[in-house]
This record gives sequence, C-alpha cells and structure tokens, in this order.
Amino acid sequence: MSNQKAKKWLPYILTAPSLVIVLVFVVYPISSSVLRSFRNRETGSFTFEHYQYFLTDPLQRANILYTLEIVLWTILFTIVASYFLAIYLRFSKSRISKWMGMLTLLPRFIPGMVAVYSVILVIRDSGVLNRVGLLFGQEWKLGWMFNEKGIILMNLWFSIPFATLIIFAALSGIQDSIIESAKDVGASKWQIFRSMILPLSYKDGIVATTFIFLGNVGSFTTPFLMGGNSPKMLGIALYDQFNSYMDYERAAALSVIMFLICSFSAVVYIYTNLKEQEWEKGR
Amino acid sequence: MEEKIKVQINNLAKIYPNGDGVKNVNLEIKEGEILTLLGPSGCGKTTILRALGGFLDVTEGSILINNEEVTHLPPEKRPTGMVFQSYNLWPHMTVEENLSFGMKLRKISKNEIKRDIEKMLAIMSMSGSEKKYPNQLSGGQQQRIAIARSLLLKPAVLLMDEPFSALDAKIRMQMREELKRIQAELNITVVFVTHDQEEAMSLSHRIVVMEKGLVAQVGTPTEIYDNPESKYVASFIGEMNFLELEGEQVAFRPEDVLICKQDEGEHIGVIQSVMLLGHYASITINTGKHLVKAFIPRNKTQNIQEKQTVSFTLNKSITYKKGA
Amino acid sequence: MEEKIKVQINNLAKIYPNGDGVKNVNLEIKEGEILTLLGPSGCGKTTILRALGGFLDVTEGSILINNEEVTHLPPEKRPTGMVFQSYNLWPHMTVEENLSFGMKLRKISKNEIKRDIEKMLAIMSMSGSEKKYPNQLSGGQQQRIAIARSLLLKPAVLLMDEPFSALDAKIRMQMREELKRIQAELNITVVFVTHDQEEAMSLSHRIVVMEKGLVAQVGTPTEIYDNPESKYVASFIGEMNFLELEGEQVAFRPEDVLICKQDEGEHIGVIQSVMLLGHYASITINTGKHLVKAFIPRNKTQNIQEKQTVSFTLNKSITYKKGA
Amino acid sequence: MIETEFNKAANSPIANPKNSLWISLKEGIQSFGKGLNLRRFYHAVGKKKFWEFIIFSVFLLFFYGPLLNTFILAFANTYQFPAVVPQEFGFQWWEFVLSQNSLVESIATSFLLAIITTVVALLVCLPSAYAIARYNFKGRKLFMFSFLLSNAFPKIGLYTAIGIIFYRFNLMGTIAGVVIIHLINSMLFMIWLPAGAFRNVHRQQEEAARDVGASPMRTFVQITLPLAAPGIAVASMYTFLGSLEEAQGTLLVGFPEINTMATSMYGVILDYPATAGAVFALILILPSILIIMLFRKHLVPTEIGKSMSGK
Amino acid sequence: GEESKEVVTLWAGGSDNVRIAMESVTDAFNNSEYGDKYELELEYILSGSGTQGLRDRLLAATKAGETETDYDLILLSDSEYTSYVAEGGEDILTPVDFDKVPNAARLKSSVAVGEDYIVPYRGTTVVLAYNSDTVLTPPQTSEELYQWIKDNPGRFAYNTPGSGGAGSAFVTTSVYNFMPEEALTSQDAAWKEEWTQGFELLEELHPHLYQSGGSVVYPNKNQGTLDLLANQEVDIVPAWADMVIQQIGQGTLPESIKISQITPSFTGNIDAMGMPAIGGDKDGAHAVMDFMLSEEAQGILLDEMAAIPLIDASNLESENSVLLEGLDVSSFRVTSLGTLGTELNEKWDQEIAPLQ
Ligand SMILES: Nc1ncnc2c1ncn2[C@@H]1O[C@H](COP(=O)(O)OP(=O)(O)OP(=O)(O)O)[C@@H](O)[C@H]1O
Ligand SMILES: Nc1ncnc2c1ncn2[C@@H]1O[C@H](COP(=O)(O)OP(=O)(O)OP(=O)(O)O)[C@@H](O)[C@H]1O
Ligand SMILES: [Mg+2]
Ligand SMILES: [Mg+2]
Repeated sequence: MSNQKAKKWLPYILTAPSLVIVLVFVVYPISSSVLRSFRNRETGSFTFEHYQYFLTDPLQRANILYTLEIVLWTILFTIVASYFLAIYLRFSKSRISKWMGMLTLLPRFIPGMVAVYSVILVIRDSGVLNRVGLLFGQEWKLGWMFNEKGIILMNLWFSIPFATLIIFAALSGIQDSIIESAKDVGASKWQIFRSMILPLSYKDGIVATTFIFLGNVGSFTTPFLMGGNSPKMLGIALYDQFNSYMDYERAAALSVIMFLICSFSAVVYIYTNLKEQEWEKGR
Repeated sequence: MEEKIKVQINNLAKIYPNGDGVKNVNLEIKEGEILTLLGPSGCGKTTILRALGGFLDVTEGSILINNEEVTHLPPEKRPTGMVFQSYNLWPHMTVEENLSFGMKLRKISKNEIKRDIEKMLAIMSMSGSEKKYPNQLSGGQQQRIAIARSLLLKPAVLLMDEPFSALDAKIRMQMREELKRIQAELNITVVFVTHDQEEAMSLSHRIVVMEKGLVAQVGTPTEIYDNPESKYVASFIGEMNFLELEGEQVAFRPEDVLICKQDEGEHIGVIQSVMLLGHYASITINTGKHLVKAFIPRNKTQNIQEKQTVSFTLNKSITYKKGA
Repeated sequence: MEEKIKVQINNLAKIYPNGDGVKNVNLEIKEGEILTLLGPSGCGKTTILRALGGFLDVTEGSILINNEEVTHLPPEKRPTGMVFQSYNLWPHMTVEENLSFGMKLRKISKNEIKRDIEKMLAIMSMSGSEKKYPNQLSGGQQQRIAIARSLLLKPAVLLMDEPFSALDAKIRMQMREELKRIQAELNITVVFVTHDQEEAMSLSHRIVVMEKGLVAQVGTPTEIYDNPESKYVASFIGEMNFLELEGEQVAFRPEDVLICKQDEGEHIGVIQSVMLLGHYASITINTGKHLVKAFIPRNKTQNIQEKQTVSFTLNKSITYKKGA
Repeated sequence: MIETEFNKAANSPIANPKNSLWISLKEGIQSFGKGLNLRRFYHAVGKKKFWEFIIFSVFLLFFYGPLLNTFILAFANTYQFPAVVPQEFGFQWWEFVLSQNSLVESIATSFLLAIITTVVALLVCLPSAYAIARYNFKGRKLFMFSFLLSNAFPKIGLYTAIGIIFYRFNLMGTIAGVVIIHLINSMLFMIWLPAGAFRNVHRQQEEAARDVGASPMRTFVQITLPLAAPGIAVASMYTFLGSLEEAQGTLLVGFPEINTMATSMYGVILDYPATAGAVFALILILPSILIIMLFRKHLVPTEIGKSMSGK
Repeated sequence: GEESKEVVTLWAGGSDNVRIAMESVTDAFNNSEYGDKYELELEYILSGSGTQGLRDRLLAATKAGETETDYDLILLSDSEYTSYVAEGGEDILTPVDFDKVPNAARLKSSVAVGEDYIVPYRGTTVVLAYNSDTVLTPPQTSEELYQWIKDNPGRFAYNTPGSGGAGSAFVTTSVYNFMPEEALTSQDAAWKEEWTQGFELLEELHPHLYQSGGSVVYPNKNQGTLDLLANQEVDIVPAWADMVIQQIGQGTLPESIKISQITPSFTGNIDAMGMPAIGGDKDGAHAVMDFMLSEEAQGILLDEMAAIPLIDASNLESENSVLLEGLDVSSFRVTSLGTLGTELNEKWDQEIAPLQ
C-alpha cells in the first residue's frame, strides 16, 4: 500500500525542483511586478495611473498598435511561407529538400544578435544589396531600416525556420495514404490542402503562431538595432522606461500589459491544445 | 462473366533509381473479375497497383483502361479507386464526410449523395454510422467504409493494396467473404494485392503470382494450386513438401500424404510433432533426411502420437528438375 | 509431465479506476506446461499476465510462484521472465549486451555468461549474432533474442504477451513450432497470451478461454474444441455453425457437415459460395434461414458449384439452451 | 553621382589592386547574367526542378546570404562604400579583438556559464520531463503550460523584477545569479524536448529491464536515459548555445562583474564599425557550428519540430 | 608576493572605446611602480546595454547603508557630479587629498563644479564631422549649420539624444542657444518654460534630415550616425571628437572625413575621478588618480581614444595630437542639467521622434 502511495507522490517529487525555481524566480517576481504596477511612485498607494498612461497617451498607444501590427504581419507572412516550405519539405523527395530540411534547423542555433547584425549589413541603404545594385548602375535603397519593414523581415528570418519545423513535423504525421486517397477521389492540390492538410495540422500552426507571438511582442534586439525612433516596439518602450526614464512603476505596468497581450495568445494555444476534438480521442 | 477486357497492361516496367522495381508486365484484366497480385514482400505488387492508380510514373509500357490510354494521367483523372492497407479514411471527417468528399468534387447533387451513401452503407452493413468518426470504428468497419468510398465513385477498376492485412484473423475472413459478395452484387472489376496465399486462393478469380519484379504465373486458383509451373510457385501457394529422390525434386502437398498402417507405405519416418489446427491436424514426420508435413482430419488423429514411427505413401506428386 | 504446481492464482482481481479489469481468477499452472490465455481484445489477458510479472498492483487475491507469495513483489524480485509483443530489446545494446544485462545484475561470472549465451543462441538458431544490434535483426529474430534473454535467467515461469502477433504469417508459424521445441527441450513453464485461437490451439497444453474479465473455460485444446462449455467458447474456438431448431441452438463444426447426394440429407440449402483454401474448400450453404459453413476436402469439390441445391447431414453436434 | 564615382574607380587604368577583386566579381556577375538564360535553364531541367531550384536559391540567399557576407567581412581590413567585396582583406580586426584580454576572459566565462547552466538544467529539468512523459498526474498540463506562461512575460520586465530578489540574496553580479537567469530561459525546451524523448522510449523496454532484475534507478540510468539521449542531447545543446548567446539578462544581473562573449558583442555591435562586429559575430557563432557538427546525427527536423510543439 | 598587493577597483562606464583605453591604462598602472603596491581592477559598465548605470548602483549601495564596498574610485564627468550630489548628498564623495596627487599640479584645466571632490583627467567634446569630398566649406556657426541642413536635405543626421552624447549635445545646444548661458548649468525646472523656441527649431529642421524608406530617421547611438557618414549616406553629423579621430586612425572612417567646431560650440565634457565615501582603499585611489595625470597615462588615453590631454601635451607624441588641434579644453561648453536632461530627452521623444 505504501508502495502505491509513493507512486502517487513520485511525479510531484520529480517536478518539485523545477517548480520551485519557477515559483521563486518567475511567478514571484511577476506577481511583485503586478503589485508594483498599481502603486503610486511617491505615496505607494494604489493607483491605475500607470495603466491609464499607457492606454491613453497617444504615443504609447501608437507603440502598442505598432507592435501588434508588426507581430500580425510577421505571423501572417510566417504562416504562409512556413506552410509552403513545410509542404515542400514533406512531399518532395529530392535531395534538395533533404538539405533544406537540415538547413531550416540551423537558424535556431545562430545567436540572434549575429543574425540581426548580418541582415542589417545587407539591407541598410549602404548595404550589400545596394552595393550590388550599383554594380549594375541601379540604386537599390530599400529603405527597410529604421521602420517596421526591416523588423518584419528580421522576424521572418527567425520565425520561418521555426514555424516550418513545427508544421513540417505535423505534416510528417499525415500518412501518405491520406493524401493519395484524396487524389484518388479527384481532389485538386488546393482541395487537398484545404480539406486534408490544413485541418490535420492547424493545431501545430497555432503552436507555432503562439511562440512567434510570444517572441515578438517583447522582442528587443531586433527593434533596438533596426527600429525607428517612433513609434517604437513595446520591448524598446519598456527598455526606455527602465533605462532612460527609470520609472519602475510604469515599467511594471507596461510589462503587465505586454503579459496580458501575450497571455491572450497563450490562452488560445492552451485552449486548442486541451480541447480534443471528437476525432482525436483515443489516439 | 463477359470476356470484355477492362484493363490492359502492355509491357509495363517501373524501375526505381536503385534498380528495384518491376518489368515485362503484360496483363489483361477482364470486366467483373477479381484479379489478385500475389507474391512475397518486395516483389513489386504495390508497384504495379500504384502504376495502375496513377501514383507512379512508369518507366516503360502503357496502361489502357476501358480501351483508353491512361499511362500518363494523374490519379485524380483516372477511373480507378484505391483502397490502402490502413489509414485509408480521413480521420478528421465523419463517415458521411468521408464518403461524400469525392462525390461533392464531382458536383453530384446533395440529395443524390445522401441517397447513394445510404444505399452503400446498407450494402456494407454499416447503416447508421454516418455521424461516426473513423476512430470510433473498428479496423474492419473502417476498411468497409474505405471500400464504400471508392465504390460510390463508380470506378472502372477498384484497386486494393493488402486492404485486410492489418485486421484480425477472424475479421479478415469475414471481410473476404464480404468483398466477394459485394463484388458479385455490383459486378465490379477488382485488382487485389496480397502476400497471403490463402487470401488470394479464397477470393480471386485469377491469381498473378509474382517473383522479384516479374510475373511467374497467371491462372485460376485451381490451376495454380494443381499445376504450379515452377518450384517457386509451388512452394509459395499452399503448403508443399519437397523430397530429393534420385536427383529429382518430388513435390507434394501435405494433404496428399497418406499415413498407412505399419509398414505398408513407401516411406518411413518418426512423428516429430502433432499440431492441432481446428478441424485438421498438421503432423511433422522426420524421415531422417527430410521433414515431411502431413495434414490429416481431426477424427483420424486419435492413433497418432509424437515419437511414433509411421509409414506413408503419396497420393499425388509433381516432379521438378533440380534448380528449376 | 509431473503434476507439480508452479504458479497458483487465488481469487485474483484487478479493477482499473474506470471499472474495467479482471476478477475471480483462479488458476493453477503446472510445471512444464504451456498455458495460453485466449480471448478477444480487452478481455483482460494482458492484465493477468502483467499481474503475474509484477507490473500491476492487484486489487485483490494472491499469486504464489513455487509456493511462495509474490503478490506484492516488484518485477525485479520475481522469478518470472516476460516477452512482450514488440519493443522487447534495448536498441542501444548489442545482442550480447541485451542477453548479458540481467545476468550481470545477478553477478554471474563472465565466463559463465559467455558460455550460457553461446549455448542459448545455438538453441535459438541464432549463433554468431552476438555483435549485432537489434535493428540489424528481423522481427522474428528479435523475438527469439527476447525469449533467449528471459530464458537465460532461468525464470520459474516465462510470460509471453502476444509475442508473435507483430510477425508475418509464415514466420509466426515457424516461431510457434520453434517455441514448442524449445519449451519441450528445456521443460519450462510458459504462460502465453494470444487472441488468435489457431495459435492457442497449435501450441498450448491447456487453454484458458476468457470472456470480459472472467475465465470462461479451462481445458486442453481437444477438450475445448470438442466440448465448448458455452456458446461463447464454441464460437470463439474454431469455426462453428449455429442453427436454431425447435427453440434450441444446435452448434456444429464445418467439418462435421456431410454433403449428401440428392436429397438424402437432413437439411437442404443452396450453395452460395465456394472458397478454395488450399487443401480444403469452405462452402457456404444458404438454408433459407441460416448460412451454414462446411469444410470439404479439395478432392471432393469437383461436383460442387455455386447456386447448386444440395442437402447435408450433421456428423456431430452440440445443443445449447438459448441465451447461454 | 555615386555611380560616376564608381565608374571612375572601376575604369581607372591604375585601378587600385585592392579593387581588382570586386571588378572581376562585377564582370563575373554580368557574364553570369548573360549566360544564364533562365528560359533555357527552365527547359533544360524541367518545370519541377526549375521551381525547386528557384525556391532553394531564395531560401539560401535569405537565410544564409547575410551570414556568409558577415563571414567575409570578418576577414576584411577595409570595407568602404560602395565596394561589394572588401577592398582589403586581412586579420587587422582579429588582432584588434583578440588583443583585448577582457575578451579572452569573457570567452572563458561564457563557456563556464554555459556548462554550469546546462548541468544544472539537466539536473533540475530531467526529472520533471520524465514525470511529464510517464505519469498522468493531476496538474500535469498546468505544469507544462506554466513554462509557456512564464515566457509570456516580457524578458526585460522579468529580469528587472528578478533583480530585486537578487539584491536581497546578494546574487547580483554573481555566477549563480546569471546561471539562474539562463536556467529559467531554457527550462521550457529543457523540459518539453526531453519529455518527448522519454515518451518515445517504449514502456516495454523499461519493463523488460525491471523484469530481468534491474531496480527502478538502474533502469532509468541504463535503459531510459541512453534511449532518450539523442533528445536530451539536443535539448542540452539548446541550453548550452542559449546560454552562450544570452546577453540581455546577463547584462542586467551580472554586468559588469560577469562578462560574456554575448555582452561584449553588444558593445561591439553598438560601438564599432561592421568589420569588427563581423569578427565578433564569427567568434560567437563558432560554438554553434561546432556543436551542430557534433550533433548533426541527432538533429532530425521532424523530431525537433514535434517536441517543440510540446508533443 | 601577489597576495600582499592592495586591490583598487575602478568603476567606469560609457562607450566601448573608453573601455579599451581604460584597460590599457589599467595595465600600465599595474606595470608601473605603483603596481608594486597596488593592483588596479577595472569594472566597466557599457552604456546602452540596459544595465543599471554606475550612478544608480552607487546611490543604491549608499542608500542601503553599505560601507565596505569596492567602489574605491569612479569615473564621472563634471556634469554628472551635480546629479550625484543632488541625489546622494554632498558627502557621497570623499574630498580629495591633493597632497597625495602631486601630478594634479600639472593640470591645465579645472572642473566647473566640485573642485574639492573630483580630479579631472581628460576632456572631450562634440564636434561636426563631415565628408570633405562633398562639403568643401563646413558651416562655421550654428546658424550656418541650420541653413546648410535646409539647403542639403537628407544629408545631415543626429542620433537620438537618449542614445548617445553627440545627439544629446546637438539637441541641448539647439535648445539652449536660445537661452541664457547660465541655464546650461542649472537644474532649475523653471527653465523648462523656455525650451519652446528650441523645439520649434528642431521641428523645423526635422523634414530636412536624413531619410530612409521615405521617412526621417534618427539613428541610435553615436556610432549610428558615424556609420551613415562612413557609408556616404550623409555628409555632416555631430560626433564625439575622440570617436571620429580614433576611427579615422583605424581606417573604418575614410580619410576624407574631417572635424570642425562651430560657434557657439556643442557641449563638451571634462571627465573626472572621484572616491565614493563607501569605497575602501583611499590611498590606492589617490595613487591611481596620480597615475592618471602622468604623461604615460595621458599618452595612452590620447593614443587609444583621442582623449584631449589635460596636462601639457607638448611632450606627448601622437598622430592624434594633430587632429585635436584647435579643440581647446578651456573653451568647452559644460552642461549640468541633472534630471532636466532626462526630461529634455523625454520631451524630444514625445515631440520630435513621432514627427512624420
Ligand atoms: N519509392 C521507392 N524507391 C525505391 N525503391 C522502391 C520504392 N518503392 C518500392 N521500392 C522497391 O521496389 C521493390 C518492389 O516494391 P513494392 O512496394 O512494389 O513491393 P511489394 O510487393 O508491394 O512488397 P510488400 O508486400 O512488402 O508491400 C522493392 O524492392 C522495394 O524496395
Ligand atoms: N491502465 C489501464 N487503465 C484503465 N483501463 C485499462 C488499463 N489497462 C487495461 N485497461 C482495460 O482493462 C481491460 C482489459 O485490458 P487488457 O489489456 O488486459 O486486455 P487484453 O485482453 O490484453 O486485450 P488485447 O488483446 O487488446 O491486448 C480493457 O477493457 C482495457 O481497456
Ligand atoms: Mg506493398
Ligand atoms: Mg493485451
């Protein structure tokens, strides 16, 4: 009997160390930040003023919208491109596709700063692209630096390989015979995508989307090195609060706002992940 | 059965980059027959079937269905229907959606679809399962729906790639009979692939025995069982004993071994094992040089025990040259 | 065979949280016998086997091996050896390492380990494969090594959970004979689980037929084949026809159907299909109310054709009360 | 204006020998453009291959073009507008970068930190991963998602809040503090990936070991762990490389006492011209390349993708 | 032996070029005769890295009541001194015992505030850096500069004031040129009222500044504008004199880049050393201060970061001396805005940055 009891507690004992770390170094600091975000700087009394500031100040609101805009475009482009790539990787049997499969793995391991730096050297107005253009007598000033275009491009550099990997893994779980039988009954490529591939893999698409969302809302390095002066992405706005204005209460409030935005996406993720549809049960 | 030719395969070859594949395949498949491709793993059965279905580019030769060349058409443009070994159904669609998917693509009216599905489910003894998802069906039921899905589109030829091999023995048996019944009822042409000779024997009108990418023999089950043209075919279809006698190979079936009283038989051996297999028993006799397998009806097993010495004669045998 | 009791299961019950499971299991397993647990999927075979091996906490009852209570011992402390359906071997170890792992734990000397392994591989007809990794072996070979691994530790009982069901039909047959040979050679006690009645019939000394978590019948293959105690057992073991006659169920085996000339038989029907199954044929006769299956030897099939009207008598039959 | 500048340079008879390289490059590209008749290529290789080639080229250019460019620049002494290829190659910036002893020190610190982080992460996370894979305990999903949620809070905000705790425990500017930061960053994948790996170890393989007499602990060490090793190795690699590249948190809680390659890179990127940054980028990327070479057998795209989605 | 040496920790912060120079000075100190007795260690806080700045760290430690810290010596500019005192009180630094810093006598310039508490060691100022190939006659006055900007749209850039001193100097002088000179060294919030005119000017200049992708862009960090200059995307930028000179020497800025000062000049700084009261080893700190004013140390600073020497430079041989010619430390405009500086940046962020 004691054996059984031990078994019941074993999983909790095993998870305890990581749980403690999460509680002490993640949950606790986050909670104290949340508290702080409601505190007046001087008096220490309860206040909504910091939230009010971010939600009413036109500049700060522009920052929030700007961030969301960048994230949404990033996700849109990423998902389209990743599906395209993943489908190619899944269904092409050529050697090139094997190579590409391997090559999609690597960007994950490239230090972010190096990647941003490298891309800047290519796309800035005096970058490699324009220099090559000049070889042909063309001015290729892309004008992608210091605005959302560069940030989105850079985000794509990071997120396409990542999303492709996840979707590719999902597509690998789809049996050939599912696709072949659809072909057999006369479905076109688009119909196969819409009726077979998409419904069988959309959950993983959402997983990828969530991670991209989380990663981009608070991203710092990319907008710091590539972004313009205004509006700013929230990661930079937050950094300003700490670094330039040293307003820790406002910073906490902005953190919480960003957290809420991210949680929205995390909740979508958790919801789709927990909800098993009828056809998935018992698999 | 009319002798109309439904499918004609002329000198078909499909060689994979690694050199494997099939070649010199010439076949005529008649309307309303079940033709089985039979052979061990890797002999190229699936390759031929997939070439018929349009899932492969053939290296050489041509395929005609209903006298029309289809060699280079994609699957969706061919009048064929395919049933795979497993994972046939689309797991995210109900039975009804599975069945109607192809029909909708053909712009068949809703009413007609509904009527056809009902009728087909009745034929398959699956009425009432429209709203179920594949994972709520047993393996056998899933395969029935898969067959139904293909049949609803009225294919000229139904292609089946080991459709029952993932099923339990009992259900497999049942499905075979079912398939025979449906095939007879609808008079469809079926190309069936299996590596199970019993399955091939029990449901085919004709069998194509394959060996390493080539056709070894084509014939009705009886023809092939009684007159295997080579040692390979002989050993593959049914059980076969081989004895080496005077430089020749004598082949005979276990049921043609007649166990005699005392020393009346031609050959003598010791009974090594007796295995009861339901209505008959399989007996292994060790003649010293060979192991001979014999089938005897259950009711004659009383007197037979392991380690007993017996003699036997052969009812019937075939002789092959060595090395054939 | 001595009648020494090797394993005793007393009133065993294992109920899973969802209410499924087995109960009222009482069994005595004799030394040197192959006892098979037979039943359809979900009837609790694996549950009993895992309870024997120590992989489950039982809800009630006790298990004695060699007269010692083992009910609450963990697997590593029980004198049992288990062979699973698949994924038996450790893929990161060679055959030799797989085989020696458990022996090393028992502090057996290196020389002895080496000698034992060699001997065991010879018995398994696998000599020379010491340095191979599992993925370099075929499925059948892997299962042999798995059996060898268990046997090397000289378990009091060898537990086998559908060990051959992942294998090809041909290899499955071969493995059965192999197992019988090895078991006889080493005189080990085996508890074998299968849902394939043919497998159970062909290799067991005794069969335990299970139904929904309960033991339905225990007996030798012949006993169970000839005298199934219930309709359930009758229909599960071998093929069985059921006719409803005068409020009673008459059960008879297909081989007990005797096809008569003209109208001499007791029953009349139309032949619906003839399936050639190698050395015999399976015939389905439609009596109007029932479908009756009959097995007849191949050499008697010449005169029989589909759609012909025939009469038949029953050699032998059993009668069950309705609802039994 | 710029164009004439460029033509002047290119046509000048006394063309700077440094420039000859990019002149020949220019000619190469132009003749390539002429010779590569896309249409002819299309018909020569067929439609499918043609598109495959196009996709692959775009893929390579987008993902690897910039990196390659950076590599080249690392060996440039002079790289001034509008040259495509550096006017002068050499190791000037390598000398500059490597001559700073603080850099050598930061490399050592980086590796030390990465090793400690990886080991600690393994010790802390593997048990959790195993529990998630093997037991269906109450709160399992919640536990898994808690790591996701902790990723939803902005990193900078989190670090700052952690900083307050660190001050209290005197962890500011210590190795232990930085390790904790790196640890919480890696926990998500360090638990999810090995959990996937453990799940792929068939229960029978563990049970077979128990059956032949191995204790639970021995079974874990000798059977489960080796079988899950590829997945664990990949996760460790993530942690290791992640720790090497982490800069933001290290700066906030470890700087200036703890100096790593990544924090140095920050300064270099911000305060130095491209060529110096390129050297640093190359140095920073080297461990990644080495480790990827080492582990390439275990880098199965589908497997990694699957575990990253928490399956 | 090594163990007997007293360890002196010097804390500093700023751009990376300063770090490199200070590391060289540290090595030189440890190899000098002072090195027999003391061992100097450098803790360097890179600016713009998001980490807490030196001032905050020191204030936090002081407020926490810590006494035995390793803040033996810090580097701070005279303008920063004001904010240290404003928040930490007069006694946050220990007064310097000039008897222990004999080299102080050689100083040619002095600090504007806190003379008893801090010892200056280098000067630096913001200047105009321009491409002499395209700008034949650089603007001489601020008015000329503003006119040049309007005449040459897109060819001038300054970095965001929050991200680096060059941009900050441009913004500060543009605003304070309209105000009395004393406002530059006052932390009185009342002066905020008078910023309007300056911001109008900045707004007026805005559309004529460097553009990328169709809109005006203010680069981040001092290096950001220098990159634009190096890549010929702009012709004139405000920049730290030391950075420009150093990079011309390294070859990362083409030799066509020149510097010049306008009048009224951009703001500059005198950087100084101070001993926090909560630090330890005062003797060691004095030794380091003395060493910093030696010819050896001043030479290193001049060589490695083109710092303007504060002692008689005639004995110092350096390529950089030529380039620094004409930059007179004594005429530097010093700012000391304290928290007003932060507010200025914030106002810029809110009013200028969002302009289309
Ligand atoms: N896509 C492929 N590329 C290369 N070789 C292949 C491919 N598909 C099949 N082969 C090879 O061609 C031969 C015939 O394969 P095929 O699948 O037709 O055999 P099969 O008779 O269906 O076997 P099984 O009973 O195992 O399904 C085999 O040797 C196989 O290895
Ligand atoms: N861990 C478990 N938790 C809950 N129910 C279980 C568990 N294991 C088995 N069961 C249920 O107990 C019953 C008996 O299961 P068991 O695995 O013993 O059947 P089986 O006879 O071995 O079937 P099969 O032939 O499919 O292997 C089944 O209904 C099964 O669903
Ligand atoms: Mg096949
Ligand atoms: Mg089971």
